[in-house]
Amino acid sequence: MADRIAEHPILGVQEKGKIVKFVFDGMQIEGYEGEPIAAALKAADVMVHRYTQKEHKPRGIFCAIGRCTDCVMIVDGVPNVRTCITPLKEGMVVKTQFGVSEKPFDEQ
Amino acid sequence: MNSVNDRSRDIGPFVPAPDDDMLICRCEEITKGEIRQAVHDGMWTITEIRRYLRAGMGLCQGQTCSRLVKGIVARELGVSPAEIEPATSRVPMRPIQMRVFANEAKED
Amino acid sequence: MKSNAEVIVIGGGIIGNAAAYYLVKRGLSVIVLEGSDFIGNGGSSRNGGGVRQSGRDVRELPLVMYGIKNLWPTLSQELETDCEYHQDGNLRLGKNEKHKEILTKLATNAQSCGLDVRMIDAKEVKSINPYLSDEVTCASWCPTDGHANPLTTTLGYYKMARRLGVRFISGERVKELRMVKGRVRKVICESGDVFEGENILVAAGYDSRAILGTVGVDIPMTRSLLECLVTEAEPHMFDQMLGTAEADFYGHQTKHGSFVFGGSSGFEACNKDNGTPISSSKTAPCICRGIMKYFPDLADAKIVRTWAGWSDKCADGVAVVGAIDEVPGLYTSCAMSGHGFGIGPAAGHQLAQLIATGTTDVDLSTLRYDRFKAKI
Amino acid sequence: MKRYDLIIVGAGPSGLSAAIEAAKRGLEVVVFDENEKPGGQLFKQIHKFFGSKEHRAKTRGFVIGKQLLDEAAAAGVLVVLNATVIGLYQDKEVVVKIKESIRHYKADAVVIATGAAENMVTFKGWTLPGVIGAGAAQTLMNLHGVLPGKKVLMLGSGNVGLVVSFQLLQCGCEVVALVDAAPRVGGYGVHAAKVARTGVPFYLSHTIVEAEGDEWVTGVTIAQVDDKFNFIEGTEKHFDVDTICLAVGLSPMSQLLKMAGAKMEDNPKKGGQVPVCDEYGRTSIPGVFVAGDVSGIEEASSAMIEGRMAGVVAAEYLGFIDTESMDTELKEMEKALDGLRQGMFAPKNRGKAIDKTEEGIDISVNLLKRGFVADDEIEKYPGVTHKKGVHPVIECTQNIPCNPCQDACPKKCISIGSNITSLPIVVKDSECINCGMCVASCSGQAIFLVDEDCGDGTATVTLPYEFLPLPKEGEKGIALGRDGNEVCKAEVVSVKSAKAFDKTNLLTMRVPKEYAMKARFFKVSK
Repeated sequence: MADRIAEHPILGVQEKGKIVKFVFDGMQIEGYEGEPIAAALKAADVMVHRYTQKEHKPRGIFCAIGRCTDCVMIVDGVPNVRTCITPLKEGMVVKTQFGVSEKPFDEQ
Repeated sequence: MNSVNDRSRDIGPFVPAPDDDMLICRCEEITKGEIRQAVHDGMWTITEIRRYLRAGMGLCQGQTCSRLVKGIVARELGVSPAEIEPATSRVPMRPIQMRVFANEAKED
Repeated sequence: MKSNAEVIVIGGGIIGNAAAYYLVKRGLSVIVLEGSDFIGNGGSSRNGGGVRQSGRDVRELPLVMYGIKNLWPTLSQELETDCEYHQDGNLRLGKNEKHKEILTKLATNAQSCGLDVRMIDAKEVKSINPYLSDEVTCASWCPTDGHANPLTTTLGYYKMARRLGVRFISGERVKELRMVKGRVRKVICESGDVFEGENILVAAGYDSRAILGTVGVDIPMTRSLLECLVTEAEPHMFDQMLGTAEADFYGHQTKHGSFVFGGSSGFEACNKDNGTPISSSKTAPCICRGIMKYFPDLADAKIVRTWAGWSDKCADGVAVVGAIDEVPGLYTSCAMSGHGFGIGPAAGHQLAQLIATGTTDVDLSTLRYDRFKAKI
Repeated sequence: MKRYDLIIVGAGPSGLSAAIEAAKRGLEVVVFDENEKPGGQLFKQIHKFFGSKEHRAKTRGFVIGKQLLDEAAAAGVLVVLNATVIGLYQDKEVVVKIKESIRHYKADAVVIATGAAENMVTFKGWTLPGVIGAGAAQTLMNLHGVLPGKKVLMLGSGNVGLVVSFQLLQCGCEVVALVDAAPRVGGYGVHAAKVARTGVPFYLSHTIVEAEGDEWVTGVTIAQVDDKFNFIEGTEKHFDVDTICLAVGLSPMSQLLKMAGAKMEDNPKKGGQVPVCDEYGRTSIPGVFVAGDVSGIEEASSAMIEGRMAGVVAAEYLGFIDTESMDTELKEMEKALDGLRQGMFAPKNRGKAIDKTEEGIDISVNLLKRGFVADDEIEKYPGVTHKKGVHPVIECTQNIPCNPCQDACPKKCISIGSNITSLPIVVKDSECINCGMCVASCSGQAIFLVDEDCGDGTATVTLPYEFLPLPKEGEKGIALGRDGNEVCKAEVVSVKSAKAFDKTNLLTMRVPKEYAMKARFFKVSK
């Protein structure tokens, strides 16, 4: 969680609540309960959330407020979940999305 | 008759441009060149562009690209962007799961 | 600006565009007048995309079968547009005995016209579409039915017709038709523009009634609201077109992966509108509940868009297509009763042939404008 | 179906303001907001606001957000969060997604206060992860406490681009450049100056050629553009960055109104597609009102007044107040709104190139082109004077509607006068007591306390400092000029933090006296 702001000159130390564990593409990562999944991934330096259907191009956070839908991933088996507005829960299984599938393109 | 309605008005030939491969609609992966070509195929309104190309018809429903598409169409037609009617807005304002949409809460 | 043509087509929907395309291909000059600001803005862009024969009234069957045999299979190449035509069959689903009765009757009638359609049981339904719920107990199965993308098909016709020189004008609402020396000839628009044609084809959906009325022709029809919705793209599940015995629910998965479903809430007949076809707050949730009963797996799919459109419903539920003999030079294709998309290419094609040559490949006599008789 | 007097869509500055005014007048009000937290953009705005007292000037955005929420609660407003309005149907039926279900509500009046969405620009690689909206950067750092990136390039010199650049610096990111295709800085000069003096280079008439990287952004190339916005060959510059932030304007989020059948117009002055409405937010649909950015892009300060107006107008529409008292109240609010819509950045001046201040002084060319007022320009402005002992130096060089500084000084050393956009002046023969209130009160961080000659060959400069870690007394470092370049060595004399300063620390540094009017920022030596 290196990319967290420990103390902010104006906002001070932010209360973040409980640390929970979740799984991203098989790796165990920690984040704060209730924060957006995308925030937890960003703090863990995860940049790519999905690869696009047609061009297979990487995408990540873009608007961070649930409008652009670039940051969608497969969360607990459901595709197209907007990770920037979906709260993180203990034990969530988050996967990179390939098109609309969790399978890489060469396996689809 | 306004300049958008006479679909036989001469707008000149389609001239390929170096940035035709620029992605405009992030959701549906539609390029600038495809949009420009569609204008030359007669799609002179945002509504027709959406229906013909799916630009702006993806998960975000054009919230990111509509302004960009409008600019491209206007330029191709030689009119001001204000003359180009934006696409219709439709329910739901944000993607909503079928089971949630189906679940009408009882009076409270 | 040229405002004369051999044919003036009123209505820039699938039928008007298809007729314009086939007419210009035959060498006729054509002007298409579209009342809204957008080409293909009526039922053509607001339907469920079905291209089917099964479940139809036998009077319509020859025309739609003609289209499916001769036009649809090569349409994408012809229009240089991906019409996303899939001929993977149509399942018309039933859940009870009453449904089974309706479906059986429809199937028997269609068989008499030579259509390959038959009743299948729950087990066979599941083998064709394993995602369907156990509530489905029977279905009619027509393997030559299918679906296509109404948006690209309609605009594909437009694109090609325009390319071949058809003049299209949008935002041009027709006020009235006028006779000149015993033939319909003039088209007067609300803008004040006047167009003249040796032949006039009215294919303007429900508005056709008012337009035809200006030369004393009335086709008994009402306008009813149809509502549809579409999901985000989902992994590929199935390719069939789906419908139900009571025609209250229909849809398919598109090439893009999204599911398009249409349905009703039961309030369509007395729907309140604001002058545009506007979705009601009750219908989309109702369609969702309907879908989930048939496809429990789709519960998590997200709806990204809903829309509504008016269908021009004929008094007897069957389209009116052909020449209006009593008004020389006048043709129509209207009161399509919700079947306009699948039938559209064939209707446009046959009308073009009729206007150009005076003959048709398909006998259109069952679809005449003057077939309506009182019940006793 | 549950029916409210007033349903408000959006719990941002305008929506909450409308709710407060309406509820105070007896309406049963509910506010729906799709976000997890209320306040709209206010909770991402950590800078002090401009304006005057009635506009809550010198208060930070997120604090204003809290104040509004408290006021709304006190007035009996129901604020429902995580509540996405998915449709506005006929008969003012609002369908809301709340948790795992949808709910139908009716209202006798509706205020749409949905705010704005960010515009985007395209360039090669603009879809790469690491290219983000400025709003995304704000959301990540100010709401979620996560760094948006380590090395960032900002595209856009409007107020959003400038403010977010400063916020990025505040949370420890490096901003490698601030770039804009326009030939002039679009936002307030004071916002630009506070970024420039930390050492961020401004590249006006430049834009992004390409975001580089295979999987995510690893670098960016910019180039100069001509007056037709075409790249000029040979002017390319490369920066190693991990993040590119886009701040290229906002568009009203007016889709709900279009859906409801309100008459719309495309108005470039208002930022795009907006409902046709009168000055109080009445749309073409009786009983449907708008307020804030959805009816035209402006600042949060004006959005709050527009919201209040809509609340009052809705109260009158439903018969909770009479027309006469509505008119009286609207008149007051109009005055307040009018006050904000003055100065060179007023909506009416949008797109105009203004070269002189109201006082007839030339606008700094360097400020517009490079983000800072040059040393040889600064003496022209009335806030910059010289005298013996500690005195304020007010580097406020553009007419903006803002006046907290004149009230901040207990000794009345600073005057703006009755015209809120006038440049502040140092009152002649006034006596500065070095209290620092002016420095902390200036939302533009443009006031410095300078003792030009301490008698020992040194001078002291007190500057606003909102970064961590706070330098300590005696710490040695480097003084940077207005342009962000090193000018001389400096030593921290004191760092004052007081509650009244509201998180703006006052850092006093000692520099050789010849740099008294040049040194404007303190950097710790590495």
